[in-house]
Amino acid sequence: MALEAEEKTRVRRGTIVPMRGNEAVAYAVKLSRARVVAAYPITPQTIIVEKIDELISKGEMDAEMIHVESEHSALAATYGAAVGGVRAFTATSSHGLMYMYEVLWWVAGSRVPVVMAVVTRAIGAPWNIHVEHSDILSTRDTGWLVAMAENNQEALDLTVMMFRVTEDPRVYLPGIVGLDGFILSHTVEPVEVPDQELVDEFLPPRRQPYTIESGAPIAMGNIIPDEAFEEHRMDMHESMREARRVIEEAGREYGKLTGRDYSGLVECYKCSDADYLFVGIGSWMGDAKIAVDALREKGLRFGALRLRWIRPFPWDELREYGLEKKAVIVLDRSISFGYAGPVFLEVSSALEAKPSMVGVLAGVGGVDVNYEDIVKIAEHVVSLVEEKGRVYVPALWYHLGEFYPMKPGPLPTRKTPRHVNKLLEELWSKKS
Amino acid sequence: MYKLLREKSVEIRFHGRGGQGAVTAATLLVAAALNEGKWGQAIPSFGAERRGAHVLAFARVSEKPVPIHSQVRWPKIIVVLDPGLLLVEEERKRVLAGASSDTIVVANTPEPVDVGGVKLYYVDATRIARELGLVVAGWPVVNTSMLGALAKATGIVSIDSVLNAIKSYWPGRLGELNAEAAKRAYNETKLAQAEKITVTG
Amino acid sequence: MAFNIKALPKKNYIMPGNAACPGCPENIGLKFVSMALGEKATLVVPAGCTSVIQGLWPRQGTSMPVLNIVFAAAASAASGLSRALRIRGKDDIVVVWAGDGGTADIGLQALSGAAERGEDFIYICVDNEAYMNTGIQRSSLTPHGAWTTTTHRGNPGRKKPLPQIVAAHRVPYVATASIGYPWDFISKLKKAASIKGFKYIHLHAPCPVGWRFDPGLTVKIAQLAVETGAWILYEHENGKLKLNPPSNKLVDPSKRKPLEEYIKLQGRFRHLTDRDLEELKKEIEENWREITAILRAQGDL
Amino acid sequence: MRLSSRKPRKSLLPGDTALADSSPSRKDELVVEPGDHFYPLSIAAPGSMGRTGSWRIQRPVVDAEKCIGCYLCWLYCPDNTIIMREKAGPRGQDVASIDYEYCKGCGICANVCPVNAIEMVDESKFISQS
Repeated sequence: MALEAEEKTRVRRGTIVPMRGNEAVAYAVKLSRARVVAAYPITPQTIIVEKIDELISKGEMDAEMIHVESEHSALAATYGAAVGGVRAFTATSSHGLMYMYEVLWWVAGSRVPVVMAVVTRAIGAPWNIHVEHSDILSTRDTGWLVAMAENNQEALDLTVMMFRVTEDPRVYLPGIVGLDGFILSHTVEPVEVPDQELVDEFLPPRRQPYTIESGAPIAMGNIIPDEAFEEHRMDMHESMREARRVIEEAGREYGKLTGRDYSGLVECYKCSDADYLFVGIGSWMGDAKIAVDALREKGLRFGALRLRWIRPFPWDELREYGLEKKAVIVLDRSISFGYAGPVFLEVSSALEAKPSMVGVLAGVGGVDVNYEDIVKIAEHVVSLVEEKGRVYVPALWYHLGEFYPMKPGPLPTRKTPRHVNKLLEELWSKKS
Repeated sequence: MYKLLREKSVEIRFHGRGGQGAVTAATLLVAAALNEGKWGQAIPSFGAERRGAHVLAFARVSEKPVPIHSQVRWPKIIVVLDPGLLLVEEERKRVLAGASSDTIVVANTPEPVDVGGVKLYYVDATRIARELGLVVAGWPVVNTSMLGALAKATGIVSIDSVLNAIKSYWPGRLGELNAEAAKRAYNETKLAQAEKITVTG
Repeated sequence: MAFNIKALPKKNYIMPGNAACPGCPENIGLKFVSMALGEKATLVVPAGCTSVIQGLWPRQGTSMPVLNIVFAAAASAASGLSRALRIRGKDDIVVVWAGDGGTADIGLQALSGAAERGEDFIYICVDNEAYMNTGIQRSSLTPHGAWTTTTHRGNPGRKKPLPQIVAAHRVPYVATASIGYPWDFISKLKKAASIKGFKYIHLHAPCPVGWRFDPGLTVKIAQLAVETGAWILYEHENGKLKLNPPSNKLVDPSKRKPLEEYIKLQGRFRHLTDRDLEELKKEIEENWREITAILRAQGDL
Repeated sequence: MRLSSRKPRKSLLPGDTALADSSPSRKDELVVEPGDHFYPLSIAAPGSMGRTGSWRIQRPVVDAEKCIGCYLCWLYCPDNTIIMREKAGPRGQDVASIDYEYCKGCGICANVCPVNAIEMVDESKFISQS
């Protein structure tokens, strides 16, 4: 009890500020004392870059901004700065992330800590600037830690935490903090901004395994024998697994300082006693919590398990909460075409498909999904399970209030308008 | 939390035209709510934001935080920044979408207009903005006036909180002017008499 | 400038037994870089021959720190690295060592960005006039008529004027150099190191494997390129152009050795038609005309 | 519609100067701590591609009598396999010698030698001799 009281007194409240998710990330970067920021603007990430530049211009942040000409260069410059021995940050979305994809691998393989924010957005064609998780989930295999915020507070807290976790000698891998485009990036909500002293206490001076600078004739990344390459990959894998312990420690300590505990790789909302479980990532899992309460009022014992971390993967937590459920509903905001949502594939393998499992695809390209929609999804799955017993449905689209199994049967997709087709036919017949 | 959402939270939808400051209005509302120890959230316009286009913003004010980020589909309060949005049938439909019998519309209009039987509070915010010289690039900026009207009509935040939020958002003369607009609108906001309204299907 | 070979540092900056082909011009060039800049040089190397030349982990074949990086990102990684080192109060000379592909083609965007921002490092394009690392495919710096494995009938295009393109960014220092003229290259490196901002040196580097000549002739062919006027040694310092010896004496075409002396030693030009040879000569003549026009405008000719 | 309100709390808007950090930034400390991992790092060392002397087809042989110690071969050798031995020549001049363990036999030294003191000899000759 005495210890608890002592811990409580350590909690130091910050300043509550209404701000957009992107601003929350910018303040986190400032509080983390990043010294180099290199980024290329892309909707909906832009505000992060603008805000950081504003903070630097006003003299509130001691950092240099490198105004690079592309995302490829943004991550490369951020990486160069990190290798040179300073805390460095970048941010992007969608096509920007696709453009820097090869650099992601290079950074992770070199084991130098770098932090990046990914403001999730659909990838074209056609153009769509709204939320989808295809971009962030494509980083899954690159060797970066990947965390996903549910709200703006978490976007700030996870960014500060990410610097600490990535710079821990047990980890030394780069990290991505994801936040949903517009839904968080542009939404204003109260965010408690911790004091600088608190962050300084939480985040030790920068640590990294080596630097590239004069006086040390080492080469990073020259050709390596195949066997050594494989061992290098094995070591990255071990470090990623080790990262979960580091996250738990850092999250607990952050909780002691701020009152906001992030020791869990997942956030569990009423999932212990639940018969049914929602699993998913990102902001809509907040709506899923409301849906859980609404469903419980109707006598259906639901719970919601949000994966706060995608890498390292919360295998143990998923199994602890998910294995014994009647059914697990995985909400996916992106699809691996022809199969299922990426989160479903991950969760399904962890649960060995023991419970009934339904992968629901929804909200792709910014389509609004709220708690009522999630209640509808739940009721549909419950009736499915009651009717058929154990089910395994990798991909069930929920689109504008209706359900569409991927097979059999037609999907409600629009076709090319007739006048466009006609024009195409005309052009084609002229050619031939 | 579902109970909290239904009973202790208010969902608000702002309708304006690009450039009128609907998003800023929603943001200031959050600051005002926070000022009173409440929780608030402002979600900006979804879609291409172009000057003059019909723009939506959403806000939630709640006694305690609500973990929700979806759009507002069933608003308890609808704030209309541009009178024209209630005159064109197609736009009026969008404004009133999801409204129920206990919804309140707070509109910028010199005279009461037909809002399909929903309770209407109105104020001539355009006139107030012009009188105070709150005109940017030829456009009267009515968002702060409408916050004053919102405070009067619904009481979800006090006029003092609105004024504080405005003054800290724009320190100096601009803040004073906008605060004056909010105050005037607060005083001039009227409840439309029921008999004046023609209820349509 | 008097050049005393014996005064050069004796330290082995290039490690014997690295993975360069016999007679490799890149090894020669790297050796001069380290002789000129000593312990302060920190290399950033994009994909290319030098990625391989370093040899196999856990050893590396140069005595300089090397940050290897993906193909298109040398100039941007160097931007970040040099900023960080400056922030930390270090006086390292960050040097990008990139091939013609990494510079003129896939890396051009990052190069242009870094030049425009005025990043503080030296960018060296080691130009062996084709993608040698992947097996002699054409690049935009392959000269007209040259055979490569993707231009079997000779390169139809002509060499991209890269030093001029970089100079158009109004950077403080742009120079050309050749591995056949170490005194010139070393003094240019030293000058570049003394200037703050973005410096660019375009180093001509004949490749025995890709150009099809005897590896013992690397230096000789490099010198012939300059003596015939095919490669011109000059520097742009703060917008002012200056020819360097021996190119300064070759403004008069009659002072130049015949181009054929340079061409005939290289298998890549074996099938050159008379028309192609004329085209190549025209291209070289245009380069000279451009330079002399600038010199005249400056009042230096 | 009226919501109950609790005690007012200090709140600010984005950009409010009260959020500005007035404390001077910490020294730019950097802790280089390797930790226990496999980094793809290499150190400068001879023989990163093995004993490359075995690549040779021809061997440069220096005639110490002819060598004038001009250092040109040393300057141009791509592989730094020429070692200048100071004052070791018959006339007290510096003399070039070759590190055959690594020399790849490219022949540049023979070509740049102004006095033809280096001769390229077929390796097969040395095999038959030994």
